[in-house]
Formats: sequence, C-alpha cells, structure tokens
Amino acid sequence: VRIVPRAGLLDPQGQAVEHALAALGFREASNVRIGKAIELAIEASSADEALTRTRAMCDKLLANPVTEDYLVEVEER
Amino acid sequence: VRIVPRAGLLDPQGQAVEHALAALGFREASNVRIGKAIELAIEASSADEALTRTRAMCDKLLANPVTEDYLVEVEER
Amino acid sequence: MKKVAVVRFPGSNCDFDTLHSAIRAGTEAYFVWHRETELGGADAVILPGGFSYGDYLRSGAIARFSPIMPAVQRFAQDGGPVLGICNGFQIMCEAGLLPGALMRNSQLTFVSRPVALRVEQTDTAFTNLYRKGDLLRMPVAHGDGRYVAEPKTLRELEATGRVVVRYVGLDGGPIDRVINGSVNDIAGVANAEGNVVGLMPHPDRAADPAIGNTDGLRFFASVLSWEGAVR
Amino acid sequence: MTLEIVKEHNLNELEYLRIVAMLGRTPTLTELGIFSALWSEHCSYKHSRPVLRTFPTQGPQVVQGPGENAGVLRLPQGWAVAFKIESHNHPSAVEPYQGAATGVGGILRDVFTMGARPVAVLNSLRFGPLDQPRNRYLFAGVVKGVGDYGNCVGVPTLGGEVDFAPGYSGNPLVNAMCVGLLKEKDLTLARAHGVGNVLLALGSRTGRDGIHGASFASEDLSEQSEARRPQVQVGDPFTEKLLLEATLELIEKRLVVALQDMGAAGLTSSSAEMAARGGVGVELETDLVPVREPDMTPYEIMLSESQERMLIVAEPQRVPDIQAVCAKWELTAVPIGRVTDDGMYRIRHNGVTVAEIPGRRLIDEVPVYEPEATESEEARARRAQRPGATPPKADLQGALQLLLDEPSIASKRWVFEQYDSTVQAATLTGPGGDAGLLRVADTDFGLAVTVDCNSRLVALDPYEGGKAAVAEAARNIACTGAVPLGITDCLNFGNPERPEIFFQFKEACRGIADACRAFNTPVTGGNVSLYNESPTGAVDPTPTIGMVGLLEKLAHRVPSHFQRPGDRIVLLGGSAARRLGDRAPLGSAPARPGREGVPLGGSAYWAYVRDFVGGEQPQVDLAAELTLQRVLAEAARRGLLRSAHDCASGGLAVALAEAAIGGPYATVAYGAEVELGGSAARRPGASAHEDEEAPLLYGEEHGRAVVSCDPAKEAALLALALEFHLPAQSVGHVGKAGGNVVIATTGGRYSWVSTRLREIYLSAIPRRMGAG
Ligand SMILES: Nc1ncnc2c1ncn2[C@@H]1O[C@H](COP(=O)(O)OP(=O)(O)O)[C@@H](O)[C@H]1O
Ligand SMILES: [Mg+2]
Repeated sequence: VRIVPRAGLLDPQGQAVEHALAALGFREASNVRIGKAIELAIEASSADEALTRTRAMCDKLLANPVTEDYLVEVEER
Repeated sequence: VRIVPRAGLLDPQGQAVEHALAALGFREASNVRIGKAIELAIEASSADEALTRTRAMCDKLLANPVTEDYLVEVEER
Repeated sequence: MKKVAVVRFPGSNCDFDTLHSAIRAGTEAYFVWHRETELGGADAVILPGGFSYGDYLRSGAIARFSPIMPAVQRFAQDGGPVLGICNGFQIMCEAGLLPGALMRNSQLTFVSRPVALRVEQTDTAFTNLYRKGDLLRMPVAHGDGRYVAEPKTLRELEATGRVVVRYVGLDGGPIDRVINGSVNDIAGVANAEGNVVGLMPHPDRAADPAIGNTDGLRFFASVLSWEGAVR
Repeated sequence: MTLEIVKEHNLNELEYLRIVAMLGRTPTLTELGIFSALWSEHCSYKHSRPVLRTFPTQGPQVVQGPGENAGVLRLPQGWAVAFKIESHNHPSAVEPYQGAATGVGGILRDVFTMGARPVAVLNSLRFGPLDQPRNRYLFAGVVKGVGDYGNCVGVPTLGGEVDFAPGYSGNPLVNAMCVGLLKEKDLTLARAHGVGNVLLALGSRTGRDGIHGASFASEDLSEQSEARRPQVQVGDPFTEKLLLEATLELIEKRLVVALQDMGAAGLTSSSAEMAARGGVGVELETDLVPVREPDMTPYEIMLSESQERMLIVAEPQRVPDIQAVCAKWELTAVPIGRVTDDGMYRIRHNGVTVAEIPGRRLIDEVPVYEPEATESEEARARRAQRPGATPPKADLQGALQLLLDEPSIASKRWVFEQYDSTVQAATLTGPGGDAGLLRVADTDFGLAVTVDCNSRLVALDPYEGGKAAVAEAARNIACTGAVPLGITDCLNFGNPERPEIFFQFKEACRGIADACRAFNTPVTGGNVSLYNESPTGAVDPTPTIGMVGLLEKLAHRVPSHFQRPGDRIVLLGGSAARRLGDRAPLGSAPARPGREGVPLGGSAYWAYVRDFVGGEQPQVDLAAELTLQRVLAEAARRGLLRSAHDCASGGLAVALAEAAIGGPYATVAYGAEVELGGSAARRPGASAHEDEEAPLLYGEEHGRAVVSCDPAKEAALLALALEFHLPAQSVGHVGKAGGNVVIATTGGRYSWVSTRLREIYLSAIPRRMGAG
C-alpha cells in the first residue's frame, strides 16, 4: 500500500528532502512527496479479494481521508 | 521509491498496526511492515539514468543503510 | 458536583495531570479504562494527552477504535461535554468528532515550549469562564500539531466562531517563530454546539499554583457552569 | 573450541584458561558466550573496579549505594529518589536515532525496576564540530532519538548538556540519566531468592538484536544468511510505557520477589546477576522464551539485546495474578525458569543442558586488572604551554559574541525544544536554567537535577577536571536554591590498556572522589564506558556527573536569569572578589604558589578565541566551593536572591551575559552595568592588554556565581556571605529591558546590546543545523 499526502496539501518533509537532495547535487529531483509504504501479507482466495479487503483496511484505518490518498498493489505469492 | 525496515529488525509500528487490523476484524493481514514511500520527479535522458540517479539518492540520503532497504521504480512521463 | 471521566488509553501519559487538574478545578474526576464501554455516569469526558498506541501509523489513528470510543461518540452527540487535549484532540479528529486533522509539525521536529494563546470563543463547555481576548500561557509538546482542514471547513470554522484558541506571540503580538505551522494559527476548535472542544496545548500542565501557572485551570472548571450553547 | 573463537568473544587466553579450570572442561559455545558477556568490561568492570572502590558511597542520606540497578537517596516524608546514568555511545555511533532512543529506554528501566516512577530524564551529549555533515547527522539523529523515546513514554527532560569538540568526531558520546521517585518502603531490589520461585520473561519478544557480530560469525559460516546477521536494536517506547506501568503495578501489588531489566547482554546478565546477588542457582529453559524469529539458538537467546524486556522472579502461586496485570497492559509474562538450590547457573534448551556454570564463581571470579597508569609527556607539556603568536580571532569585546555563538556555549534551545519538559505537570524549571527543578507530588519540596562535565579541563588535568565536574554540578544545583545530595557518574574514556588513558581514568576518579567527600555527595552508582576510540584516537576523557539535590521548600527556588531592572548584581566567591573586596574575608587562604593555575588555563576563551587548548587550569578549592553552595542555599532560604547563575565555561562575561539575556522564552533581555576594578594592579611594563583584561572577563576561576537581589536586601546578602567567610562583591546592577550589558574595568569599558547577544546566543545552533 502506498499512502501519499493529498495533492495540494503542504508536504514540509518532502520539501526538506528536496532541498537536501539539491544540496547534495541532485538538482534533477523535484516534486518530492513523502508518504508511507505499508507492506502486508493477506490470505485471500483471489487477487481481487485481496485488493478489496486491503482497500477496506485503508478506508478504515491505514489512510486518513482528510489528508491522504492511497494506492494498493497486489502481488501474488 | 519504497523504503522499508530491514528484514529481522523490529518494526513496532507494523506490529501495532497488525494488532489494530486484527481487532477491526481484518484477521487475514499479517507481516505488516511500515516504511516510507517517496515520490519524486526526475529529469533524466533515460529511464535507466533516472534509476541510477535515484539509487544514488537512496544510498546517500533517502534510506538509512543500517536499518532500511529500498526499492526504486521508474515510471516515464 | 460534576463527574468527569478521564479516558486512559495504553500510552496515555497526561492521564494523571488531567485527572488532578480536573479535581483541582472542583470536579469529581475518575479514570475510565479504554477497554470499557460505559462512561460511568459522567457529566463530562476528557481524552488526555500522550502517545496512545505509540502514535504508530498516525497520532490517534488506532486509539479511535478503542472499545470506549462508541460511548464517547454517543455522549458527544447527546450534547455531553467532551474535551480532547493534545493526543486527545488528535484522537477526536481521527474519530470525526471534530473536523480537520493534525499533521506533522511544519518544522519537522517535536516542539516542547511555552506558548501564548488568545481565547477566541468562550461559548463552549470548556472556555465559558474565560473572556474573549484573554491571553493564556501554557506548554505545547507535540510532533503532530499542525492543524489542517479543507478550505470549506476552514471557512466555516472561522465564520461560525469555532476556533476556540489561537496561537499568538509570547508577548501577545503575532507569533515570531513557527510553533507547528497550523493554518490560521489555530490551536483549538469546537463543534457547532460548543460541547466538543479539542486543543493541542496543555491546560493540564498549567493548572497548579504549586508550579506557578493556573492559566489552564478554567478549562476544567468551565464544565461546572456549562448549560449548553446559548448561540 | 579454537583460540580464534575465544578471541572473537573478546576473551584473552588467560581468561579462557580460567574458564576451563572453573568448569573442569571445555566450555560449550553458549557458555563461552555467557562468559564473554559477563566478563566484558561493560558487565564486569574488570579494569575499573579497583578504582571505583575508592569512591565515597556512604552517608546518612544513602538508602542504596552502588551495585543495584540504580542508587537511592532518602528524601523527606518517606520519599526517596532513585537515579542512574548510562552510556549508549557505540550504538549511537552506528545508528544515532535508535542508539540514543534505546539508551533512554535502558536507563528508564533501570529506575523503574527499583519500584520508582521515572520523573525526569537528562542527557549529556558529545559530538565533533558541527561544520562536518557527519557530525550534524549524528547530532540531529541522537537528539531526535532521545526526544522521541522520552516524549512517548512521558518522562520530562529537565536538563542536559551538549559539547562539541574535535575529539568526538567519529565517536559521539550519548549519556542518559533517569531520576525516579518512590516511597522508601516500596524499594525493590534485584535479588533472586526463594528456591522453587519462578523466573518470567516480561515484555517484548526476543530477536537477534545486538548480538555481537564477531562472536557470531564463527558459529556456522556456511549457512550464514543475511537474515541471520545481528541487527541494530530498535526501540519501542510504546511497549516501554506499558512495561513501566505493568512493573509499577506488580510492585505496588507486591506480586514479585525481584525484577531486573534485560539490558546489555540481555537474559544472561539479568539472570546471572540476580542469582549471584541472591546467592542462589537458576535454571533457564531457553526454548520457553518468546522469540520474534524462528530457529533461534540458545546462544542467540541468551545474548540477544532486544529491548523492552524484563526478568521477574516470583513465587509460583503468584504467576496467574502477575499474568493478569500484564494482560491488562497488553503484555505477556512467560515462565522460563526457576530458582534452584544447587548454586548452578544452568541453561537448558529442549531438555538438553547447554550451559552449566557455578553461579557465584561466574560473577565473582571475573579477572580484575589494574593496568599501568602514566601521564603522557604530551599531556604534561600542554599544561606548560601558552597560546602562540597567532592573533586572537576577536578583540576583547568581540570575544563575547564569538563565545556566545560557539555551539558548546550557545543556547541549547534547539535541542531541548525537541524534548517534552513539562509532562507530568511537575516541572518548576525546565532546561535552560542552571539545574532542572521538579516538585515532588503533594509535598512542599522539590528536586534539583543536573549533568555536567567540562572535558577540556579533564583532558588537561584529569584530577582537577574530575573535581571541577562535581563542583560545577553542585554549583548548578546550589544556584537554584537546592542542597546537593549525591551523584551518579558515567565515565567515558578511551582504551584503558593504554597507560595514558588509564592515568586519565584513575586521576579523574580521584578528583571525583575527593570532591564528593568534600561536598558530602556520595556516589550511588554509575556506568563505565571504556574503549571509546576512533581511528583518530581516544575521545576526550569525559566523566559525566549526574547530581540530584533537595529543594527544601518550593518557595525557595531561585531562577538563573535577571528578573528586574535596578536589582543589584553581586559576585559571590572567587579570588577576584577576594582581591577586589573591601571586606577582606577572614581566614581565607593566601594564594598558593606553584600549581595554582592561571585563570585562562583550559578556558573557552583560549580554546575558541585563541585556538589553544592548554595551560595550567585554575584549581578547584573544594572548601570554598562548599561554602559557596551553603551561602547560595541559605540565601535562597532567607529569600535574599532574585537570581543566581554560576560562572563556568566562558567565565564571568558569559555568565553575566547569560543572566542578562534571560531564559529561553523570556520576552525581554536586560542590560547590566558592572564594574570590575580588577586590573588596577597593572604590572608596569605589561604591554599586552589582553593579558590583563581577558582573565578578568573570561577567566574560568571556579567557585563563583553571579547573583542578583533586591537593592533592599543587598546588605543582608553581603552580611550572609561575610558570616560564611565567602568573598562577595557588589559589582553593579541590572539594566533596563533591551539595554546594554556593560563591563567596566580599570583597563577598559566593554559594552554589548543585550538583545543582540540574545539573538546570537539563541541562533547559533539552529543556524548551523539549517533551521530557522
Ligand atoms: N542535551 C540537552 N538536553 C536538555 N537540556 C539541555 C541539553 N543541553 C543543555 N541543556 C540545558 O541548557 C542549559 C545550559 O546548559 P549548559 O550550557 O550546560 O549550562 P551550565 O554551564 O550552566 O551547566 C541547562 O539548563 C541545560 O539543562
Ligand atoms: Mg551544565
């Protein structure tokens, strides 16, 4: 799961990292946004089910709808 | 860029979230690990170059080699 | 005598400070453990500060699902006074008891320092003993205190006088150094009825003559005289 | 068992032979790991023990001296204070954030296992200069780590110190101190007893954290995989908070016999030490220990340094009650062994005995070394030197600005703003004053707490430097109106096997011991951290002193900073005052010839303005220090003081400026007008103006404090000083808000704008850290 600050919201951490990168000579980086990466294993009968369940987790707990957007990727094992 | 705590390292945050998910009825989730998701735009002549540069950024600044592993994905725009 | 329930979550660390402040203000205060589902006949409820569940994931995100929270929600909906201090405020925003959210301080570091607050709204369950414009000094101590809200919500909060306290400089002027980057310098907000209030600063650490500051005491005493909004 | 494996366990051949003799056979790998841990310097104090024995540890106020998890001193009304300091230097050098965080976690546990509720933490930090990015990274990471952990657990940080010097580049020091309160009757000791009693593991699961890399590699190289590599310890302050509450509840309900934190060397040291203290045997079954990862060997389980774990000894019938308390706090307590009567330290894994060592001998027969101690030629020579010909970086006036802008002297607000200093609502004075002050719940008295060490002085002259560290701590306590009670120490040094290092260690300890005896502040415990070496050499010797004092009445407390324009400024103590004073003190000793030192020896002025560390430093007159402490406390009692601040690094000018600038959240800076008639006796022909004036302004003579008082109380204050034969000199008055700080001497007049000084002082560190 990738959780990122909502577009339009100030992301001071991203800004700070962008500055630090520039100071290190990585001037080609811009639009840095920092969010959370959450990895979890899910028992599910299908990738689709896993997706639905994980979305439910995001809506309920993992992401804050006021400030964050999320993106779920499923990988089968 | 996805940055996650190294395997084997204690991830108290992941643990707490796993418990909370279970308490909310999401018992199918396990092995929750929480890290950072960093999105950035890179000016580069090729996807390969972007990858190399971003890896360099991770080694230098974005990830802590003692406690974190990272993974870079490039998307062309 | 009014009964005040102070809810203890695992990781609450201002629970005693809050309890003692409420007692000092003349209420009968007691603890309610987060696993309980009843508030024990409380006349008011306080969610204290701390790091409930370590503030892992997001401050207050896990605590809002505690077994006691449905009772708190019902109590608030029925017009019962509910105060959230610091982590308590964060829990209330996560639970939707108050609008907006508290994000990482804009300077990206924890901030622990005294601040000055201007009282903006006295028609609430917790500030009715203050006067508008009163300047209060009390500590803040938080990493996630930057208040944000959707533009629409924000306009509404401002227009309807729901900003309860605002940060000002220690000398009463404009703030001179970033405290946490809150929009409009908002330090605390209320719901439309004024019975639910949340704030980041700590009146519970400014309610004791022995440590030389009682500016926050009336937050706890105000419930004694609260009879509902007169707006 | 090859010698190579033995070496990788940091045991030498003789030590190994001693083990073989003790067991009458070759040790198993698990046994070797256990010996390696318990006979390490950290656990056994094998190089330092004989020296530590010379510390004074007794006194009517001592409830518990060295040897337990923390020392305990008696307070009024049945209360007692438990306190201890500990280093986490090496882990912080590897991973500053987690290293510092887990350092705080460890010291908190040491205190709450005694049955005390932690009420304050302090931290003493050392880094290389901030112009190097690596040092900035370490500094920022350590401060964040200390803050995040203590903040989450909910223990206020009431003080600390930070110093920057080239000697710490690549080898930062992170010392954390914790202070806890308890009722004396609730004191719990870490002594296993009662044959048949159960041992329980409480708290986090055990993982492969912090197991010593070297010893590990030898085991089975072939199947080494990434996942089996030892790991950095990660702190979990939330679990710590639960552990704290659960532990205190267990103690309050009297459900446990003994308790100990699984700190360094984890399960091994906690179980072996508890058994040895109680004079019993123990038997552990490592397969019962809850683990975080599969396939952990007994070796790993015994040596893991996973955090937030405790070992409990309890009567078997109490186990269900204990587990109920733990469950309430969302923790588990699992029986993993028992107390036995055969005195053996026995480890079993799946029914197989993997270690069996005579318990007492394991602890008592640690080899003890007293290495050679000789001062290096170089160190001796440094004392005889004077600054070279290079001109000062600033003139006498500019020097003050330069000093206030020096991160070691400048305000540490950038640091302590990241630490919650008001949680628990008992803080009377947070960081930013001379010492932290807190109220003891429901009483009328308070505690003063501080940590101090001027390592430059220790490096130059370890004996005087050791004395100076204790004297400064005591002065800081006394300035708040409190009376020093006792100390804990954290002795950070280089490799003790080098004679010049062991000399520093021995001499510094002698200085500490002498000072503690003179002040009646016994040593109640501490921590030794040796081998602090980086490729560039040993760290500067840093014996950090943590001190607690008693503020008898809350109303007696005295702030550090000037409070009101027009108040009189008085300089208490010091030979300068003696020389200046029109009231010559009775019975004051004449200046001793010989090693009396010069005021600028070892000073910040020479270090930062002249780029020179050396010279013979001023000696600490312990009797005079004690007199100053007594006068400060008595003056506070009589309500004579409006402020008091000690003279330390940067001398009188810096002390005066700090008092005028105001506290970290003052809304005004005051001016001050001070006259020091000092260099009236200018030596004829002395051309160098600096030689005359700098000692007066920036000399670091000990035993002095700058105080202010209501003009109406000045006479009483001076009379009090006279009564104690303490030199005292009324030197001027507090100026108006925003006014100038002026020091006039017969040789010059120096003037600074107070608000400008304040700005410099407050912005020095944030500016270097790239923050506003
Ligand atoms: N790391 C730190 N943590 C908390 N407080 C600190 C820290 N470093 C310095 N301080 C505080 O800043 C003030 C000044 O410290 P210091 O320069 O050591 O003063 P002094 O010379 O009087 O001991 C003290 O109140 C001290 O407690
Ligand atoms: Mg100090």
